[in-house]
Amino acid sequence: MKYIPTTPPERDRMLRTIGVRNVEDLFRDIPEEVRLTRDLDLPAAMADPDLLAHMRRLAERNTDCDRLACFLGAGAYDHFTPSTVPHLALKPEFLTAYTPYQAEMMQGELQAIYEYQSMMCELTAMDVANASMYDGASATGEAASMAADLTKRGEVLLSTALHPEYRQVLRTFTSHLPITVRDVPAVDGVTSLAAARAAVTDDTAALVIQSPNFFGCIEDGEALARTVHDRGALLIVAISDPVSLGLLRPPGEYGADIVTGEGQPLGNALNFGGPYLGIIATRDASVRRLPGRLVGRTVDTEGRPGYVLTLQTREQHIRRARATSNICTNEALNALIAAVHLATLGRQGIQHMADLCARKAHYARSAIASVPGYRIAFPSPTFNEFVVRCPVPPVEINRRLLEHGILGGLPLDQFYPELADCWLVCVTERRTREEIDRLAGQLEALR
Amino acid sequence: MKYIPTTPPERDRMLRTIGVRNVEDLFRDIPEEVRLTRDLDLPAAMADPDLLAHMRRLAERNTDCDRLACFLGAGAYDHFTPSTVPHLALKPEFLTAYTPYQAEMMQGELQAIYEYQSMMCELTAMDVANASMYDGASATGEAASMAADLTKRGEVLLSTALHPEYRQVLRTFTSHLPITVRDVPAVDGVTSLAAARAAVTDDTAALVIQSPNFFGCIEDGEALARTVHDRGALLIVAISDPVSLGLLRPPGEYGADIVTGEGQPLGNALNFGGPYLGIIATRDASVRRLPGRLVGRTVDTEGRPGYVLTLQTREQHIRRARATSNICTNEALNALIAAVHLATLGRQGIQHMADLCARKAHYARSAIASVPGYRIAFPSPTFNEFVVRCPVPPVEINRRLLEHGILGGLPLDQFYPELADCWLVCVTERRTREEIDRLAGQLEALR
Amino acid sequence: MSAPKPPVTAARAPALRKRPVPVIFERGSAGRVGYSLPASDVPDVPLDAIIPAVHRRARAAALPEVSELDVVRHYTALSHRNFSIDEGFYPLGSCTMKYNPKINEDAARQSGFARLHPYTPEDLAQGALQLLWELERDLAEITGMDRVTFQPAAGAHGELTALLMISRYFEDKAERRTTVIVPDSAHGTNPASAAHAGYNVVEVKSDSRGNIDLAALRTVLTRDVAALMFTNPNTLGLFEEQILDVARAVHSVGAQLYLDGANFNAILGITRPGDQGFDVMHLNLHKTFTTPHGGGGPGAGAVGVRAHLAPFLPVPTVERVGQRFTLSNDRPKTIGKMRAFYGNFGNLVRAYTYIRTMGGAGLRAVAETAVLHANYMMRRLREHFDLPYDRVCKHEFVLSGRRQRDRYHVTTRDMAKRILDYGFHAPTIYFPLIVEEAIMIEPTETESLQTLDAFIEAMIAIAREAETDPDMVRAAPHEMVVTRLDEVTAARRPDLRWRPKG
Amino acid sequence: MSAPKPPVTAARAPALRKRPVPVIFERGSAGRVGYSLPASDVPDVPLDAIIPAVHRRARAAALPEVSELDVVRHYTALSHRNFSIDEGFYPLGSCTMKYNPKINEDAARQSGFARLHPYTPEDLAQGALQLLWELERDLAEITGMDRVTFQPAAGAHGELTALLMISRYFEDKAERRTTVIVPDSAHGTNPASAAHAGYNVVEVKSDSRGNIDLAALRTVLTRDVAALMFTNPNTLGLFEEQILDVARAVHSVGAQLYLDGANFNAILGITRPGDQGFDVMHLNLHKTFTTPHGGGGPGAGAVGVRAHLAPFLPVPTVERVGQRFTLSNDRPKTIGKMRAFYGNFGNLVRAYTYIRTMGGAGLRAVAETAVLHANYMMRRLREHFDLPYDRVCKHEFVLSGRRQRDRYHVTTRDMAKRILDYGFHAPTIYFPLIVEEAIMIEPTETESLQTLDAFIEAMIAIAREAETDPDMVRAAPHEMVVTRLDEVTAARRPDLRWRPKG
Ligand SMILES: Cc1ncc(COP(=O)(O)O)c(C=O)c1O
Ligand SMILES: Cc1ncc(COP(=O)(O)O)c(C=O)c1O
Repeated sequence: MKYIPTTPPERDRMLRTIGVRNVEDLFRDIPEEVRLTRDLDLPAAMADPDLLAHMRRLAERNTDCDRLACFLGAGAYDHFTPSTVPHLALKPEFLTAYTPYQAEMMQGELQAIYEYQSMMCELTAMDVANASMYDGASATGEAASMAADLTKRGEVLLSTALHPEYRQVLRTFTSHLPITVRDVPAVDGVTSLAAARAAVTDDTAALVIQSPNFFGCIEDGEALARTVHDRGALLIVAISDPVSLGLLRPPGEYGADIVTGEGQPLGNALNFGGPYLGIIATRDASVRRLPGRLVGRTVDTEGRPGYVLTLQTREQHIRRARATSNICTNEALNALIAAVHLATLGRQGIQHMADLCARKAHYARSAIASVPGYRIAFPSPTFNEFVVRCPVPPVEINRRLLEHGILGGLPLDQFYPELADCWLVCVTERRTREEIDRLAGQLEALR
Repeated sequence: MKYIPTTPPERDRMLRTIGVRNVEDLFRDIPEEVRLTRDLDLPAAMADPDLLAHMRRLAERNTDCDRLACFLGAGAYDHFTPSTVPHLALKPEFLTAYTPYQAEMMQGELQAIYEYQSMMCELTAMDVANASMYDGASATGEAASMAADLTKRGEVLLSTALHPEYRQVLRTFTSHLPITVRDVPAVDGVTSLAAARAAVTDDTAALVIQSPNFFGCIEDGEALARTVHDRGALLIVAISDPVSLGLLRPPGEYGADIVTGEGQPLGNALNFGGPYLGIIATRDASVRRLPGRLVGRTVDTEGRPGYVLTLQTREQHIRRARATSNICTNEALNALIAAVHLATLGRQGIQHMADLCARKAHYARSAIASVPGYRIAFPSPTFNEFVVRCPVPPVEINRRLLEHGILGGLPLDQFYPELADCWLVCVTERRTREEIDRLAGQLEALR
Repeated sequence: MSAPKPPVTAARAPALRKRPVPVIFERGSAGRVGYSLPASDVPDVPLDAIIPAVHRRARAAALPEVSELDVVRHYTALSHRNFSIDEGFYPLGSCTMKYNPKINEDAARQSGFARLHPYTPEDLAQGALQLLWELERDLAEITGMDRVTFQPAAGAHGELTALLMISRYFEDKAERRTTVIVPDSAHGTNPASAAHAGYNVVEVKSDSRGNIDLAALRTVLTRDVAALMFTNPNTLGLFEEQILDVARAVHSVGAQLYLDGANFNAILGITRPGDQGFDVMHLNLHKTFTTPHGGGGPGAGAVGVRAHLAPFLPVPTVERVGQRFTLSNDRPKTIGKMRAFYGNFGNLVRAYTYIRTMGGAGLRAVAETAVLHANYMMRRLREHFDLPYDRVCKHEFVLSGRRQRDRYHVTTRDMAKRILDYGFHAPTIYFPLIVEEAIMIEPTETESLQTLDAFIEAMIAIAREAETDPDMVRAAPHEMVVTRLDEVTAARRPDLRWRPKG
Repeated sequence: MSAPKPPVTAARAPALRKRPVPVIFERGSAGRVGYSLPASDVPDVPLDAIIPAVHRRARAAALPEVSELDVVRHYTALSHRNFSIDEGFYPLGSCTMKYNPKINEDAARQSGFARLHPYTPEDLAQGALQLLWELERDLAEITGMDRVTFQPAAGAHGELTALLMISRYFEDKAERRTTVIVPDSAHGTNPASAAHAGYNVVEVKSDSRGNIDLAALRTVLTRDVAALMFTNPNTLGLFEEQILDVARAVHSVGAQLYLDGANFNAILGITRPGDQGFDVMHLNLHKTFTTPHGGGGPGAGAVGVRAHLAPFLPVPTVERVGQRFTLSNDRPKTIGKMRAFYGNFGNLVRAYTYIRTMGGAGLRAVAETAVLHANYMMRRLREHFDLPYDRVCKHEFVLSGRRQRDRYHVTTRDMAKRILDYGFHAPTIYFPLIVEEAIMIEPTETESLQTLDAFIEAMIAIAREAETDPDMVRAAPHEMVVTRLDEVTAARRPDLRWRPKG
């Protein structure tokens, strides 16, 4: 067995050293009545060539974004990934390492994560970012508890323009904590400022918005920040596509207290939903309430710079029940991927990518809007996603588009029954004008 | 430009240091009349996403062996490659290194090649193997000059059962050297012993055979060796699929003086014909006539074992016109691939793989022979290839098989007009019984 | 960026390997690029007409300005300042640092998986759904559970998922239970998860054999207890011999028995938690099932439940309807969702590939060999270090560095740092908390006898060094790219990010 | 295998990095396996019935017996005892060690290329053939040649190909020419190739400006001369200023002018050999066109010819017939074949990808920057080392370590070894032969000014060390995994393979 090196003579040598007769002797501490007396009933072991063929067959039973022009976003984005990313971030020296508990041996990983934290701060204009969370949704869930903890208040307001899955996760995360969650409605595709003002109370820990929000609309973060800050509450801003920050005003500049986000669009594969990358960043003052790991820069005994996991007293393995969070294993590799991605794009590349998204999405928005029967649902400016009201059910549109090699947008009925005719279309820099025209062309026939 | 780091201010700084005004000043030594005054007329530069899409389209215009069941061999074999091979041998630390001229800095590469040389010796039962040649054909060409050089004789005999492309290459290689090349015919699919005995003279430097030969037949190497040795000539044995040596008697045991071979089947991709791996091995006594690089084991000033390029006085950069060969850049990476492949297969795995080849090919041979109208052309035992006489032109058979997802064998008419109804079928361990049955089943309809 | 300081003479020179690598922000130069994207192919429109300036960023983010080669050099250099399974032995107890097969990577990186959008219509994702459905069946068989969810991204996430299901279960029965019991040997995530699920945490101590103290457990087991979070084999590497009594006791007050399955490598195919009486459990697929740790994550924390808890599973679940696989949200009592989408799918592909490689008998051999290796090492090391619990261990065992600390003032931390100099990762140290100066060693089944012996000899040599040259051990490591790092200052004056100059 | 020798104290201990890695044959143990192949799925037949025992091997080859993890550890360890472009600066003159783009790897490793059998029917290989056809056109435009063959696997192979074509050309004209002229600065492959093509080699010396000595050339140029093998820029990194005179002189006796295009990086898009009068040439795609060197190969040595030599090209050539691409053997005067199949196709995909990345203007920028970099370095180093030819250089330049040898008894070899300690590869040394103690430096365009400066400062520091601490330099390297290796014993008592014990 290629993964088990121990040969029968070696096994016998070890048994002799241990002083037992056979391997079974090592399992006598397990009550006999629960010892399995049969092999596990699993499909037969497959040799590598057969297994690879089997895995290829399974993979080919999926129609991935290499085979379709993807206009689907809604929290997972088909951005271009430079070749450097897999070649470097998936180097086995990174891939098969554990959490850097022995800092002196793991300077590479630690430095890379320190740099990742710095990049997240640069992108969001926040002071400090952690080493990663599970994903954007759970990071947002953790941010809600963090806000309650920071403010010692018990209520969290959720914009209904926040990704529905994020809202569901946040509610699940807080369901057994002394936190009440209430919705703030979106009007015309953006969080209602009036409703927010009306909803916020002296017990409000935070308002959670997303910008660009689930409908693709850019929120008036500044006004919302003022509104909640006026009552001593915090503003949590979720970013579902950080590429937008190549072009858009970063939340740290308009008053966000905690920024969360989904780092998948930064070089992480779509992967049918995971592993993804939870981003969380905040102000310096709140750092000791941050969940998850943090890498800090320090020096060695000879004065050389070096990196360590730090502020660990926040964490469960020291503070146990009083930890800021229970997170242990995080998404370090995905953070590394994001770092390599951002290093490669660099200062100019992230702007270029964001600019292409905005321009192509705008072109698509206009092209679709010019098809009779179709209209853009909401007037606000959008980045790379927008909602279309359709004359035929979006599911049907998608079915037709598939025949033309296009993966259509998300039908919104599953999340917003009131938006049953709505279709959330995403256009990244990967989409070509030809693909957009092909999509619009098909709509002509569907009205 | 992502591959050119120098920014305009940096360029200007360098120009100032050099003391010239502009870059053009650095090219004034080129006669003006041959300086290009236009841009090269090449297709426009493509950005990475577009280029990847373009390369994907080109690749998809080929039907590769992931999409067909391959029964084609004839010098390039569709064997299984363990996952370790690309993950390890293509590590950038190996991939982007140069020839190990600075041995102290390149111990990894050097040790790997030393081990590769050792593995080749083990497989072939020869004393010494070099660090690689361009491919099997050119290695065989070089072996011919080496034999002439060793024996100081002027004639080389070629079995017509040697791969036709190898024969052509050998003739090209020796065309302007004082070497005469003559054919020794194959009878019933194997080199005629009688003809060889008749052909060999006191000026014969070597007889070159292949075993299993181009028709898949196993040669009587021992008898041929005796025949040529009796006249003081050498036996050169070419191995077109070294996997066969997991099962077959190695040439070193039946009297080969020089063994050449194609190392592609040892983990190297089919790659539409290259890069492949030329193998050459010989007896200790002939080592100083070997072409190409050799790695040797030595010690450092503190007694530690280490590895260096050695016996370099054979080589062109020292001996220039009197070198044993002109080879400089070789196929080191392909040798490394072969080494990782053989290390992974190991002592048992190479036998297992060879055993599967022999059994499956035998099954296919019987299955095809049992289809009325088809018969096995030659009676000799075969390893993983055999020639079939067909009732319909092999090209037509192949056309039909393609419709059923099968890449058929090689029609022999292009190389042997007298074998126009012959079809060279290859069955490696990758072929399943179902695929073999499918192939035989289709033949039923073609007669 | 200025040139790295050159060595002046070999003796005086800073060793090549000890030269710091500048942060990526300090490589490169203004205006340099390492990316390549096309120009826009759509008609030009003023940006203001698309997104008003007020919503746009005024200053570019100060990301690196580097060439592609700069990027390659930087991360290659960092990759060589690391330690990984592919490089050497990693006996981190509780972490199951076994070999991560390359074939798993090849399977998972296929575009049919890696480039599949999570909202792809189900008909176009049948391969992915089939894989999830099969993997659920496999893990149910392996654990003796009835259903499995893959949403949790890691073990701790799984703990929280399970506890929220337990809460919903009691809510559904209209019972209010506020307490979760956790042994004192438990991993820190257990109490943390319980707290984050809104429970009071009560700790129960271990007995002298390293089992949970059954009497102590019984005294805290009331009808207020929602669950006991139990690790078996526990973090001492010992099988809880009274597991059946524990299960009975827990169930007798109507509480749920939760298994922290981090140590599953010891019992694969040997015994099943479902048969032992556990109601719910998590597996760390990134431990037992070979998915790579990636320098800290991602993981995958499957949670299995017995049928009575299945109504509370997060949505969606994967169901089979005829020959078709589908995502179902039809679970009215669900706790909701633990994350967006369905889980760390990429790792699930790897775990599936591994299970298919091994088959049932192969998995049993894993556990047998892992336990054999641990007992062999324990046997050979026990005379050189204190062994607080002297019985047959499972996949790992815990030594104590008390002797070295008391006699030579060399701590477990010092010895762990010294191990690095020998080319091995250190064991887990100072965990579990109930062992003073704990040294927790988990060899796994994928390491060879030669490697185990080499590590054993290094440990013995270090025990000797602690005696003969304690100062040297206290100053370890000596062979890494840095010497010992100042963690105190790091925490006191946190420097958590690079900042642009000026 | 026994345990690695442990360090006893940090000071006395053998450094971790300096521990030898045992050969793979000495890892593992009898019976251990690292592979996985299925059982046979065809009916069982006695092996004797398939292949008689006389043809079978009696003893298994003594290949390693290791687990998959053993294999991974071994080659990972070896990969960390190497030096590569991805790790650092590699100023090997004449080798053009520029960055090897990752996108090229992604393109070439696609199964549509990598898994394509060379005998695939043409209709199923149109993508591959189109690529070859386009690449031929591109290289013809870049070089000013009319046709290009891709058969040669490397530069030297290309030289031989070209010389055989020249022979056939004269044969076709019924002329017998027996001599090939090679300048004394030429690369060793030039005379070796000429000899292997059956020619007598005549060497012509260089003049004091580093050009070929035109007068000397004229004296040997007779009607017996088949070709002049010329390198331009030459191996001193200097452009042959009298190239047009040289071409005229060569052609005046009816000989062919051959370009060794190893130094093409200097002139990409600046000047074309076809325009300068060259009749035939090779390119090292593994130098100028970024295909990785793989630790010594594979390369790809395209050979371009003017129309009059095209009849002699090796077969097959790729032709376009309407929209279809095809392999043609219809070349009655062909020299034959230089290897099986069509060339190092995998590298051709990489070169093609690179050319498409750069476009025409981009390639010109490559040459401009490569030359800029070389001149900058030459300028900054000229006061610290002898500079035998003091004129504007092209992509590389050659210093001499004469001064250091004469004054301090520190040779170029010593200084090269010392460079390794600074984390750089050494330049090419002792080549070209016409420069004593030659140090040949080629920076390439892909290196940054910061890297160039760092290397320059290291060189200056070493020049100083040669003066102040010559013993230390003579004992270099100090920072590698081994100290200086004994090459003399290696050659005298060759140990070229491991042998099984007993
Ligand atoms: C015993 C035990 N429980 C729980 C966990 C937490 O698992 P994860 O890190 O996957 O969240 C760990 C991980 O180290 C563990 O060892
Ligand atoms: C000037 C020159 N000519 C020819 C060659 C030979 O090329 P190759 O190594 O590709 O055979 C080289 C390679 O180093 C070279 O530098």
